[in-house]
Amino acid sequence: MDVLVQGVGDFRFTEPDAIRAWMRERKRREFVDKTLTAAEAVRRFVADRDYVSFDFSSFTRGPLVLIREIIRQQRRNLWYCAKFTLMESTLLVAAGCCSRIDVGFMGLGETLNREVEEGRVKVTEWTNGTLTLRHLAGGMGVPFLPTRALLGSDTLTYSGAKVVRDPFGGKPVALVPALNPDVGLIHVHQADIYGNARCFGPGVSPLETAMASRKVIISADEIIDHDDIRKDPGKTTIPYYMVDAVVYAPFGAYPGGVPGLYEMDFEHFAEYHTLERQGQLKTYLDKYIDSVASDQEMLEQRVGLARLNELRRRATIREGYR
Amino acid sequence: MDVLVQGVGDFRFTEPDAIRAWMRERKRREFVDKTLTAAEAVRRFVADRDYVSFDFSSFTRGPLVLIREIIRQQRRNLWYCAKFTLMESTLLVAAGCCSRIDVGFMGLGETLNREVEEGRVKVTEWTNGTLTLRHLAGGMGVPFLPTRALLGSDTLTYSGAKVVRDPFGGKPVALVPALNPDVGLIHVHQADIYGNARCFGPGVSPLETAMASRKVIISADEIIDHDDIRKDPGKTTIPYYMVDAVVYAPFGAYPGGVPGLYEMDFEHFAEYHTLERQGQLKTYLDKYIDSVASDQEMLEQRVGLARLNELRRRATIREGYR
Amino acid sequence: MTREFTEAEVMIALCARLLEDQKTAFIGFGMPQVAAILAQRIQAPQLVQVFEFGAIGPTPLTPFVRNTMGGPSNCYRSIAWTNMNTIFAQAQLGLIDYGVLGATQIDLYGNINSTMLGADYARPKKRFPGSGGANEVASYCWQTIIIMMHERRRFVPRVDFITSPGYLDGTPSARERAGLPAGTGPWRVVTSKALFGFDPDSRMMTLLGVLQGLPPEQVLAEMDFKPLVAAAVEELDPPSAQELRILREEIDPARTIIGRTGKV
Amino acid sequence: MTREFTEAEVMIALCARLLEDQKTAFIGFGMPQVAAILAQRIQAPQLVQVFEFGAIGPTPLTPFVRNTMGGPSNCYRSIAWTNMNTIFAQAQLGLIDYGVLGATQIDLYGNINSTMLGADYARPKKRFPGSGGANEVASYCWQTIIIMMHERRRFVPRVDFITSPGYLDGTPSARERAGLPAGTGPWRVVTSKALFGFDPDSRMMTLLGVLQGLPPEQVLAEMDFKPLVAAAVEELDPPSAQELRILREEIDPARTIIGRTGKV
Repeated sequence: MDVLVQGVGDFRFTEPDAIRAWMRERKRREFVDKTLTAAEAVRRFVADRDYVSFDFSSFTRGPLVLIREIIRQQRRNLWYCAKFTLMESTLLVAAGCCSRIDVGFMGLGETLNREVEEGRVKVTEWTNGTLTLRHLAGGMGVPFLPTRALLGSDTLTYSGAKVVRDPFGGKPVALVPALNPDVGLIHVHQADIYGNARCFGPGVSPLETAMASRKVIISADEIIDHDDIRKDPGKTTIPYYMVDAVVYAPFGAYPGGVPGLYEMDFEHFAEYHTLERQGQLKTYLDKYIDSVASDQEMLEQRVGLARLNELRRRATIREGYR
Repeated sequence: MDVLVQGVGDFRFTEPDAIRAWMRERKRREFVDKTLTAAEAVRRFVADRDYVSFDFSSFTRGPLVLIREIIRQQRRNLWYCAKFTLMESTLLVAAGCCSRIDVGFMGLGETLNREVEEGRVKVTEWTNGTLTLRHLAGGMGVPFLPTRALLGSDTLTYSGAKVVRDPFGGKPVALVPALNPDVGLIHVHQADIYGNARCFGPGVSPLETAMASRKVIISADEIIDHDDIRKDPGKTTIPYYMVDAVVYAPFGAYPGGVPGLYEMDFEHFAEYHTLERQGQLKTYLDKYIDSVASDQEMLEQRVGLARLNELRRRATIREGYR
Repeated sequence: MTREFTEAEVMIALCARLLEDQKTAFIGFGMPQVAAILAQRIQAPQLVQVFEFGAIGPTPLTPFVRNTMGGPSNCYRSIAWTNMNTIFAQAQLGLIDYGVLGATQIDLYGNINSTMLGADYARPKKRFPGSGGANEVASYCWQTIIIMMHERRRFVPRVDFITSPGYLDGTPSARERAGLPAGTGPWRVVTSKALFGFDPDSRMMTLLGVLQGLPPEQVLAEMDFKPLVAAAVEELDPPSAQELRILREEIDPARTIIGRTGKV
Repeated sequence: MTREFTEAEVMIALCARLLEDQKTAFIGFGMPQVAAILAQRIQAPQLVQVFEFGAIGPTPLTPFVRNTMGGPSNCYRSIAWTNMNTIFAQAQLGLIDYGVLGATQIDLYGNINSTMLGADYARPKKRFPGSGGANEVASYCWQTIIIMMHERRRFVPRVDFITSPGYLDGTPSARERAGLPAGTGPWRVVTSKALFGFDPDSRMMTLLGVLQGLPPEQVLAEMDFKPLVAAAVEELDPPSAQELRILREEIDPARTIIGRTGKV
């Protein structure tokens, strides 16, 4: 296959047969209770140097509970997929957990920009769309997918994509390599104990992330009966056999919201942004993560029931989210 | 791009830029009432020599009402995509409407096999999966998609696929060309007058077929308020701007069933199979299509309200289908 | 003891016994559907069936409805309803353990023909409906089981057309060289008289078992090639009273599938 | 008559006026969101907004919630909720008319930089968050509108990094030769002082209009390259009383977006 143009960025790629072997051996077909605490799930399924993917955003249905636990357990040298990220990539870097980023959108604020300028974090350029397409390729079990994005741009030059001539129509087309993260982190509205999971509302790529990832941790605002899954199979976003751990995590997306359940906490984001601008993220990390033993303790002692109730109260739009 | 192996089958392929130009000019973004009778919809949107795709199957949620109308209006030389077909490809050939078939599964019964043996119908070999993947490619606006099916088989040899070496992992992989049918025929549970459509239950490829096709005719068992669509956007299968015509067609999938609404008519299929085996399909076509002016007349005079009510009564499983 | 049963009942029972509980299985149209339901009723209640139209993990209602493919009884109490591209993607990714298929013709290396007979593709002596989803199932699933009537014309040295790949020409790594997923291929062939596997080195079809009371020579005589024969050929129990009761009373009382072909 | 307004209000109003009713528009984060809502409130009630996280056709609730991206007010009364791969596929297929983007730096040929400043990629003088979905929007949508602060450092002869493609080096069919969809590219650049298009032959940015009361020379002086100038440069109405009322009272009373930057 003649390659017309080739990006120079470092990228993760694992040959589909190696991924297949993993999926055969490690993804359990048994119906077993996979509920774990966030601490246990991260201990067992997130290792130093893992490539980590996160679904949706810090503002909406993001698995912030799992990000906080990764920081608490001081994972190191993670390669993070910033495909639609606003806050959690910054937290991971500020906490010293992450040394490489695949850039779709790196996040708001200057912290990360400085880390890249000063060479402490290595980046490879992609786009939100092509990183998401790479998850689709990884989840389909094919080595690449074609796209007409990237072409002509410097983003292409510093990515890992390759441009070839389409053998059917003859025009140049970009190929992006399959991405199979070591860990996929996905927050959902509801899951059963086996890992069958439901998200409501639009999404970035919950299913693609679950399919592509070697290890999948689901955090769920609600645990539902397995029987409920079987009564309405059209609502299942992710089937259980892709899932390794189910973490029961009410307000797991906090300070982001979960549509139909609770709104995001604007005051919290304002506090975060102020500290971020002042270079005081250590204060933030200490207050909300390191000084508390768990997310539950954080929600209870740092946020408080009154605020949590208020965030639930604000979630008045429920149409379509059940 | 070095092609290692190349199928010799004839295939439809249109360069993505030509499809883009069509989508720009012909797919209406306006909210206009697109309801038409089946007769009007077929008159305006199905032409001789069109490439026609059909979603799901003759047994379940198939647009049989539209197939019957195509036969009634005597379209000629259609190229039919038999991606999961059981009965309607046979009817189209027996009625003289169809002269080419892309074979996923050609259909039950001997009629079609004989037509191919005797050279009256030309075929190209594919599989259910690769034809469906070709719709996905066509609907994504890319010229091809990769797959690890077809490889090593004679199906590949007589298809239009090409095998190339994956430039990332180095192994051979098959590329299937995008397919953009001239006409996509899709039966749905519900649609609004603009073409926003909902299907419940599993499906073959309703969305991919709607995206890929130049002209899309939806037949719907129920017409619903536009407002209902906006109250539950997670249920929308197909957005209106892909749709050219909406045909209100209660029992439009008959003799197939629509999950949650009515069961398939086993007695009708038995009659069909008997006539097919006896080489008497002209009798069938005459009785159910040519001797009646419309599907409504067929349902009333050839099937009867008692039978229709009975088929509704048998559809007792409704969980998940609303 | 004499017990009467049809060839279809033999094939279905032999196939059902191969399906382990709590595994995923890509189930083809017709006899494989009935075999999967029988397995669920006996030793594999949590067998996760998947269908090419996207249903995952149903517990199909019985009596089995002939020709049902996507209807409510077929998809009853699934764990997810998806679509064809999604489910084939999962199979391609390596998530589906078994594939269960019917076929018209098979050869020494497990290649399957469901397309045409004759030497010239352009002038088929006999045409069939084509691959359906069989090519994907045979390409992607870890262990493919093929259900076949045991007739000489169906077991040929070389199929006229490879619709779905077996071990191709039988040379080492032939599938892998073609680009097919590593470690896959036909695993068992279930017939109305016998059970076959494939030799791990030569990739040749190998007789593993024969139905109780049938001499192996009689089974081999009804094949147009000579398979290998296992060192110890197992004697296969005929359909048990339990299997027959479930098939006849619960799953297919109308005998639309189990009634096929004559008595054994 | 004097009327005070912010630079953000100018950009938002100028952009909103460009959006025709009953067209599809890919809407980026921040100012484009507010412009699209304003357009819906004035001349384009059935503008079909699409977002990269997959919402199609919402009528966002106001007051506008800053940073909302996928939440219920943002996705209110959509016609469909999909996901990122599906919505970018639709844009790639040619179904999306407008793309509306913000940018950090732009050049004579409409190339957009939101990645980094400096001559050496490995040692950026200044790093930005990267493409987000902008590269896709600029590649796929039929007519891309870019919203920019009118500052000299943002309008450069050649961007340091092409995050999202404009007309590349400006040579004939440069986009098509790269493989980008035919007939696409930057259509309008909306700034706090002016409106630009692109010359169909040379592909150079072309001054089409200036805000009422500003001399064109002043606008051009605040750019680091010389764009073409249309034969008749239009005088652009400042934000109208209606536009300002809707922006300030209905859409963004907290002034989180419209309050940005000083008064004009």
